[in-house]
Amino acid sequence: MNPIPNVAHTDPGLLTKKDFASGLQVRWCPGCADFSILNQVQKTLPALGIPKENVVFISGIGCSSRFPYYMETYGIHGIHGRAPAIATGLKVARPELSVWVVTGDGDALAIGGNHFVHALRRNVGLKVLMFNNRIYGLTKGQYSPTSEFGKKTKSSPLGTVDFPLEPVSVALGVDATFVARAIATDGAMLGDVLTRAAKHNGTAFVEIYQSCVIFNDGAFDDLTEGEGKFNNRVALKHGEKLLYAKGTKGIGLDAHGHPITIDVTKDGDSKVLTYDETSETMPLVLSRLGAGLPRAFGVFRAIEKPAYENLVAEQVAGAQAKRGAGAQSMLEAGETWTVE
Amino acid sequence: MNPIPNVAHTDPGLLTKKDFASGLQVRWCPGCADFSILNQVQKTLPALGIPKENVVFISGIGCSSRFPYYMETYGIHGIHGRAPAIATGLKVARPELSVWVVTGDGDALAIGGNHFVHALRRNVGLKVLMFNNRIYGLTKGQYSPTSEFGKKTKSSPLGTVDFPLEPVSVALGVDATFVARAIATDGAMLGDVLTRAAKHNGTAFVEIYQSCVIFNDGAFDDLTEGEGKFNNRVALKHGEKLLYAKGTKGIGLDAHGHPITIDVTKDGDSKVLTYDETSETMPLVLSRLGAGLPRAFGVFRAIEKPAYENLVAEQVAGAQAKRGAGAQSMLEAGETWTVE
Amino acid sequence: MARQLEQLDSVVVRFAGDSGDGMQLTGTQFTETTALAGNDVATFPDYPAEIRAPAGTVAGVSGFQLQFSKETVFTPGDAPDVLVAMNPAALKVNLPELRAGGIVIANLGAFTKKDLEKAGYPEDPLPAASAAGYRVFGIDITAHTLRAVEGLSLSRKEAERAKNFYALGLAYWLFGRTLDYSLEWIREKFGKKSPEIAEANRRALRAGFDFGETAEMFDHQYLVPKAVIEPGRYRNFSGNEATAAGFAAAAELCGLKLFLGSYPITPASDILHHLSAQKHLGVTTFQAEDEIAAVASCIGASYGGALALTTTSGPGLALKGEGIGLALMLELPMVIVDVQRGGPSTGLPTKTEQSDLLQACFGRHGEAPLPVIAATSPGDCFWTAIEATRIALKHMTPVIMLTDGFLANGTEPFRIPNVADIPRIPVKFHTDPNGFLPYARDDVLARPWAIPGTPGLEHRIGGLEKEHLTGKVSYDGLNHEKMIHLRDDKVKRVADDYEKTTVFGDEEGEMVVVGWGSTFGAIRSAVTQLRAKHHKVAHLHLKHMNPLPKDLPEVLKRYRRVVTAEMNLGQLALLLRARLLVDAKSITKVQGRPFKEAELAKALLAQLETA
Amino acid sequence: MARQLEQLDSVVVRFAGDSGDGMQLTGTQFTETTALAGNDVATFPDYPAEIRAPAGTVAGVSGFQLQFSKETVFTPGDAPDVLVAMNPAALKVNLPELRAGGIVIANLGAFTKKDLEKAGYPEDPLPAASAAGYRVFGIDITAHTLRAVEGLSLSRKEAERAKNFYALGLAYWLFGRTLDYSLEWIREKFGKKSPEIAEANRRALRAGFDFGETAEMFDHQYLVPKAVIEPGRYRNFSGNEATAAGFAAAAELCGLKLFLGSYPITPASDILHHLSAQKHLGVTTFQAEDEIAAVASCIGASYGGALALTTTSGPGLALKGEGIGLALMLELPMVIVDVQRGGPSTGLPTKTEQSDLLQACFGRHGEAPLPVIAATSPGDCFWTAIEATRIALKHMTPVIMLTDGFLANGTEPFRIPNVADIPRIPVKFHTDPNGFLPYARDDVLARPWAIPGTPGLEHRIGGLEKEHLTGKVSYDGLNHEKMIHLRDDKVKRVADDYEKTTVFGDEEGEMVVVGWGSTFGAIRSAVTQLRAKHHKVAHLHLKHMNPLPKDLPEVLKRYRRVVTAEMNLGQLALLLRARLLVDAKSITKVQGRPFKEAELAKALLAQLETA
Ligand SMILES: Cc1ncc(C[n+]2csc(CCOP(=O)(O)OP(=O)(O)O)c2C)c(N)n1
Ligand SMILES: Cc1ncc(C[n+]2csc(CCOP(=O)(O)OP(=O)(O)O)c2C)c(N)n1
Ligand code: SF4
Ligand code: SF4
Ligand SMILES: [Mg+2]
Ligand SMILES: [Mg+2]
Repeated sequence: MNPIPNVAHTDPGLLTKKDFASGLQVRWCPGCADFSILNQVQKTLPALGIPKENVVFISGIGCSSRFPYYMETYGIHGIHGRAPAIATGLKVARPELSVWVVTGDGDALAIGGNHFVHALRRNVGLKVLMFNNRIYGLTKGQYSPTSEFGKKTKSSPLGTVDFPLEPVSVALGVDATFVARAIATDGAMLGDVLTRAAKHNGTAFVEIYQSCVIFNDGAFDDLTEGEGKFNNRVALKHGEKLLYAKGTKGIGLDAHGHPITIDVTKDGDSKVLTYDETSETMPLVLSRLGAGLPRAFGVFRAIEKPAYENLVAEQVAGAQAKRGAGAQSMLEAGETWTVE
Repeated sequence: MNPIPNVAHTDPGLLTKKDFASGLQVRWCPGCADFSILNQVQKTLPALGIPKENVVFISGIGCSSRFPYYMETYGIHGIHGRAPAIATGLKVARPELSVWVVTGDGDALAIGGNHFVHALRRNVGLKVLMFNNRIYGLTKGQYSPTSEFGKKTKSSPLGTVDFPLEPVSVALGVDATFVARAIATDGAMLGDVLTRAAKHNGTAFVEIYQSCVIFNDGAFDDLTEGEGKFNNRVALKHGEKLLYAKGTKGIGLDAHGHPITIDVTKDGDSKVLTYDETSETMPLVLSRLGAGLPRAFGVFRAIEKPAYENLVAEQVAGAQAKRGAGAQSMLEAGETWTVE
Repeated sequence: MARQLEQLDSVVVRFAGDSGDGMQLTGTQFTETTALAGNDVATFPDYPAEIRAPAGTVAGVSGFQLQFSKETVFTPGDAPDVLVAMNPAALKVNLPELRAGGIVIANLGAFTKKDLEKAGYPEDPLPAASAAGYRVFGIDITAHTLRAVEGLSLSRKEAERAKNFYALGLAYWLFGRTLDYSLEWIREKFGKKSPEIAEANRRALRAGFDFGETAEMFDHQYLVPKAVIEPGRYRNFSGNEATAAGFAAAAELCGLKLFLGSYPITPASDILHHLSAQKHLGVTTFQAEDEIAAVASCIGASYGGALALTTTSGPGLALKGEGIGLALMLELPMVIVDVQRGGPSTGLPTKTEQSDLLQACFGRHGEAPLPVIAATSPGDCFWTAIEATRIALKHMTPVIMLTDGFLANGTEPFRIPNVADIPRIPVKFHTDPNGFLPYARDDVLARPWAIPGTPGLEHRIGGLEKEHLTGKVSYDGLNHEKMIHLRDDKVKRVADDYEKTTVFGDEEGEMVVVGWGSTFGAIRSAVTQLRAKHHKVAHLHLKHMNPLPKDLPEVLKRYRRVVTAEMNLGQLALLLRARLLVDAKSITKVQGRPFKEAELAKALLAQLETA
Repeated sequence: MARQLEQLDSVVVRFAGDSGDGMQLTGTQFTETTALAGNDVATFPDYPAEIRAPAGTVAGVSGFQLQFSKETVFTPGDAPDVLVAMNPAALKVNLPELRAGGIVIANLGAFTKKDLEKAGYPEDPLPAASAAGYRVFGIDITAHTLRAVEGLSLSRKEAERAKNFYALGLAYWLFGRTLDYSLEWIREKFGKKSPEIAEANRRALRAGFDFGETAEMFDHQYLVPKAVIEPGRYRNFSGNEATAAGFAAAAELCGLKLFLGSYPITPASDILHHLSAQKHLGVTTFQAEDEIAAVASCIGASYGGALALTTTSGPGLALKGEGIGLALMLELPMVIVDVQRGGPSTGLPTKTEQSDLLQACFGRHGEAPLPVIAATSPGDCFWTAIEATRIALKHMTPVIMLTDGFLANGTEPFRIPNVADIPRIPVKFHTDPNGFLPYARDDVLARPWAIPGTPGLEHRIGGLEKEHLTGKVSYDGLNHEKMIHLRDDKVKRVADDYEKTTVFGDEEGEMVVVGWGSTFGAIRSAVTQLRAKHHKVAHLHLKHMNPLPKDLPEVLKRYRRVVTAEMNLGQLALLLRARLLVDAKSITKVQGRPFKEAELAKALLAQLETA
């Protein structure tokens, strides 16, 4: 009875990167890091074993949110901030689809903050890619909820007085089951994270540092240029020691549970934490590495929890199994009487 | 020129609890814990030294949000979820006022989640009291974002499949500068927390467990009845050891920084954490006490950070001091020419 | 003792008491017994705005009014003939509405000094009521009930709670009903779970009935003969129940999964409640974080091929405006139900009003037309839900369905149809990749529905203007204008399917009264009254608010005057003037309550007397 | 070489090139020099929708059109007389609009094979353009510029960037302008910071001018005589700048602190940008997390006694509906500016449209009337901001002010007033606790503004219906109806202050063309054309959209036809029909661009020819 077509799916084994390019001319500014992400996503998808027709990209509004147009998949370019809610409706209605949300720091954390938070806490099986350029690109350069304090922008000519959000902390604070951070231009790191996100059961949130060459150029230079790549970054690897600066330094905890740097060359690595992405608290601590400590990249948290759409579907299926009926039953519920 | 009345303020020293009762008949259900909170707030205010006319209560919609009507202060009963945004506008326009937000778990975390989060991260000088009854009271009993997983309510007759939010974690995740939790019916605890919240510079967020006798009766019985009061609660006191169960147990950390119970009667209290409400990570850990551990009450975090409204005012004042001018200057900015 | 048996054509009864007194139950029981006895019935429950206003106060009064008759009943009646007042506050609120000489049954047990004070009466109002010509029967219902249930192991509070059944029993006696239906109901409801309470209610019910029979208080019993009612199986249906069932049936008729994305709001929440209890029908309900997420989730669900529904009231509709605009641009089907309540802002949230019509028609930015339809009675919500679905799916468009608090909570006997007999709603997903164009159009200008999962149809849609046929983003001005006109024409074509507009009453004449929504009953009754006075008037009730029926101008032209009657400041009149350039006058009432038949008849008469 | 000097009444020039080519700057410089030279000017900048569409493509073309004249200029002109095309894509987009026989100046340096391909030209289009009768001047502007700046230590990219000044210089020569203004501008802008770039621009500017003078390419120079312009100091003002300045001035006139709560959105963001740079005037700007928070923050600020302002475009107005409803219920003053853009949904976000009128009037639930006013030209935004503020403060109501993308970005010469000479806007906060009633009303039905911090006036307000006078929550139906009418009457009384409605043209006759907003110029010009042909027509331009002027019916009655011209599907016509029952026809254009004078004149003529 359900007219949803029961189709023979295409063979995902035959897909290549090219199959995911829509052919539409990509219209970001030359040099924009959005290109790197598009490239990496198109590279990652063929390996996932998903028929192309089952992939949907849903976005809000922003430079980043143009993303779906460039993907030869199904897609909705939505309205500002509402992509997670649109995607939730789709995923709940059609759990078998692979639903990706592409959003920006403004789209996800300013106007869309609430939908973002609720998708994460419900653990809806969405892959949420947030392109964080710490600026509103599309509207030409206002500060965003992730812009640094004091930043001068079109709407803050004297510098902002807003304290920024830390997206990873926000996601952990609402109990997201998969939280990761990557850099657009570090293809290997991004590729790994995307692959793990795609395979996660439930919401996978990936923050991607993405430089906007026009309105916030060089925002991530301290992490991508010169020695910063090593000294200012620590990679999170489940079951491995938290080492950085080419292995010369590590992250440990003091007696109060506060993160500290350990000089491995001097003190060895016995006090260096072994990362546990399933820990309740370790990701929280790693998301708060402050002054003097590096920024963490990779998967902060990955835990198993049932996905929302499956719980919904199981509840419906369970009820139907117990007591299948037609709408007629609603009409006849309660007291009825017959007039002859 | 500014017609804002330059008034002689009333003497706050003369205020008593009664002065804060509006005289309107209070219309919550008999037995509702909202009464306890009203009572405690009216008790706390006179001691704060604030002229009554400088106090404003702003709420959204919900049983809890009827609160302003019962206070003999200025007040706005707003629309659902928007109280933090209304209050932000008021506080920014009039930093000298004492602005309180009263909200519910639905009002603050469902429809109002985004405004709640942004008020906290900006550190606007609001006192946000969230009455958490884990239910929508006013609309007669649907589940809320804090309802327990699997809860049967009017809108979830087979049990919810939504994972709940932990409000304290949410607040910490967005870098709130003051975060506390109290129980409506524990007057002493609530009074302490309210007083500290009132004196905090910036946003003070207070989650108050409030039992709804009609739609979610007994939701907090494990914390308020019998031995639960001692065994299931740990009080956070800055600079003091985290002891509970009448001092027989304490909270410590394992090598990975995970919270554990310490049997003080057996192992002494040397491994018991001394609480530091200014710590970057300790409040995070204490907000995640899981199975087998008690729930924490009191002030999770209290740190100093400039309040948003002051930063705004200082920026304006600074600009005026440097370059005071009239609107005429805007008209004459740029190139002008004269036609004779 | 034999009483005089008075035969009446129709009776209006109102039960009123404190929120805790169980008046809604009493009213429902009485309604169902009455319907079973063969009368036609219409009801109006009236709740207090507060969850629990302080007991005994005027703010806490809960009422339930019904009219039953040997004729077809269109409204719950104007002035009650009988008022059952369980406490002084209930009397205070309701006495002013009682018809002259009407009957008051007052529970003396709740007329203590303290009770009077709480209600704001300086002294016992009953003597004055008698003096004013009402027939007042003071009975200590509380005491009688307590006596009746003596011996059961109940607390005093529990025992006292049975007093609504006492009042019910007495009312049954007064109108010559049997107790069978309620006795059976008590058995089913409490029999197993709480046998003591069941017994208390049974005893109270019987005691009330017997009191009528025995005590020499009442010298009349009243009989309302059976109405001539279309044969069939019936039930009482509230508008919200009927709406829920309507969409469940619609989903079956089109073969799609019903997806409800909603955020609770009075008076719409019950639709969510009803549908969330229908998981066994395959219904998915999603309680969203807010109204915006609710409509957004519908966009996703509809894109995925579900029958998407969102339910709300005025403030929620305001919030959904932007999302509805996107749905309209994407040309995806969905239904948005607005159960109107008193506005603006939070307004009178538990009261009824018809003031969202213009918001439904115009409350979106840009040129954003969509079909708007309105239900006219509680039971009609069922049929309107199906019609809304049919339009949405056939024309690939969001549709707004308007009901209101009066329809939502009011009930009426509803003849149960066979879902299997209702015409199917055809739906076809596009599957052929050959020459697929996402914005190609069929004969009603609908575009194809191509859902994810279908190989070869991968395509992107969005809120930016799209190129005709291809659906690609287009910034071309001429294309934009073309698309604006296409979307406009598409909605206009919905009217091609309407049935001929019919009127009740004269086919031409002095005046046509145009209504929409829940004013149906009041207008029908008032027009009937006027016609009885030999005025040549008619009643035209609109279901399709946008687009309006194409034959409407021609029909309206047949009358000298066009008058609307609405619970707002004349929104339909504005629409008729704007669209048809007819000088429609409006009779308005914005008091959170429906029109009374008499007041409307009077206002219409006044219109007839104007030049 | 001496050239022929041709005198013209008015000229339309369009500069077009890639987004990176600096055409907006060229246009602005030319405009200001032209205004300084004594012509009247109107401009129309036209940006691409993308931030940076791929260089050289049609999507990346940026244009700037201006009309200057010896008469008053009302529009930027229909068809350009002169098109400066910096690359083939610019030619492709703009050539179709050039008037027959118009001049094309093309930068041959950008007409390589690759450039032609990017623009989608299979071959060089210039020969065909010549053949089609355009006067085509191909100049390798790139090469000339590079030669001119040789020797400076600039990268090739930097050097090439000066080519817009070359084009500007050439245009100056063509219309007999001096270089003084632009030379001074270059000195100020780059002089200190980047002297090399300043020098490059200077040299390019001079080279362009000299090329015109020297090369034997042009046989004409054109002279547009000075216009008769009201004496005074002038500047160029865009609508967004004027709006920002208007509210800053309004704040000064009423003595309140200006609080802007806003969320960025095209094309309204610039108002936020301008005002956030005015902290030294005491202006507070709050960039909210979304539009709902923006309007909510205004409610708080207004309650606190600030002049509250929020600025947005269509989608944002949709989101603000519920909040505006609360402001209306609280009867707090504020102004909501909607800079309209192409809808529905995301629509054509960088294009102009007038399609939010009905949303502004009706886009809220419940009976929620409020004043709506519209600006008619870029400079008029200044005066409209002040008028909106005046209405909001006098009547204690939110006011919606409509502008649009065309006004927002377009500029016109604006005669600078003395803020000190503008009538003050009186504001009085209530301070007397004696007999204070928050919902008492003055002679215009405004309630007192009693702000926190005032002893003895503590009171609570909210979105629930409130009791007349006391403002306490009231669920009483009659009170609700009274308040609904009071709020309605209050808004209606705003019309008491309007000046008499005036028309341009005949005081009575065949047709009155009614317009609103940015169509002013096009309508004025078209009506002028018709009148020149001896038609008895008039132009009536509305500023107050709600309530409409009280004398409007009487004025409209003096004409046989009422026609509106609007950039939507006839929203004003709908309003006039609904409110005044006049058979208003509408001429509509929804192409993201304003009417052209000629097309409108033609459409009006067609109206005159209908029965
Ligand atoms: C309702 C609404 N409000 C505002 C806008 C304007 N707007 C579009 S994108 C955007 C912000 C984009 O920033 P971000 O999400 O960081 O994306 P980016 O462009 O930086 O990739 C804004 C404010 C809109 N389109 N809709
Ligand atoms: C825009 C809008 N949506 C929905 C509602 C209906 N509504 C009113 S209060 C409420 C939830 C109340 O729950 P909570 O905030 O937990 O307050 P409580 O009543 O439990 O104190 C809802 C859904 C509304 N008034 N406005
Ligand atoms: S504006 Fe910034 S984010 Fe947007 S496309 Fe250009 S570089 Fe990328
Ligand atoms: S419904 Fe619950 S929260 Fe609301 S007043 Fe009653 S007890 Fe309190
Ligand atoms: Mg961004
Ligand atoms: Mg609650």
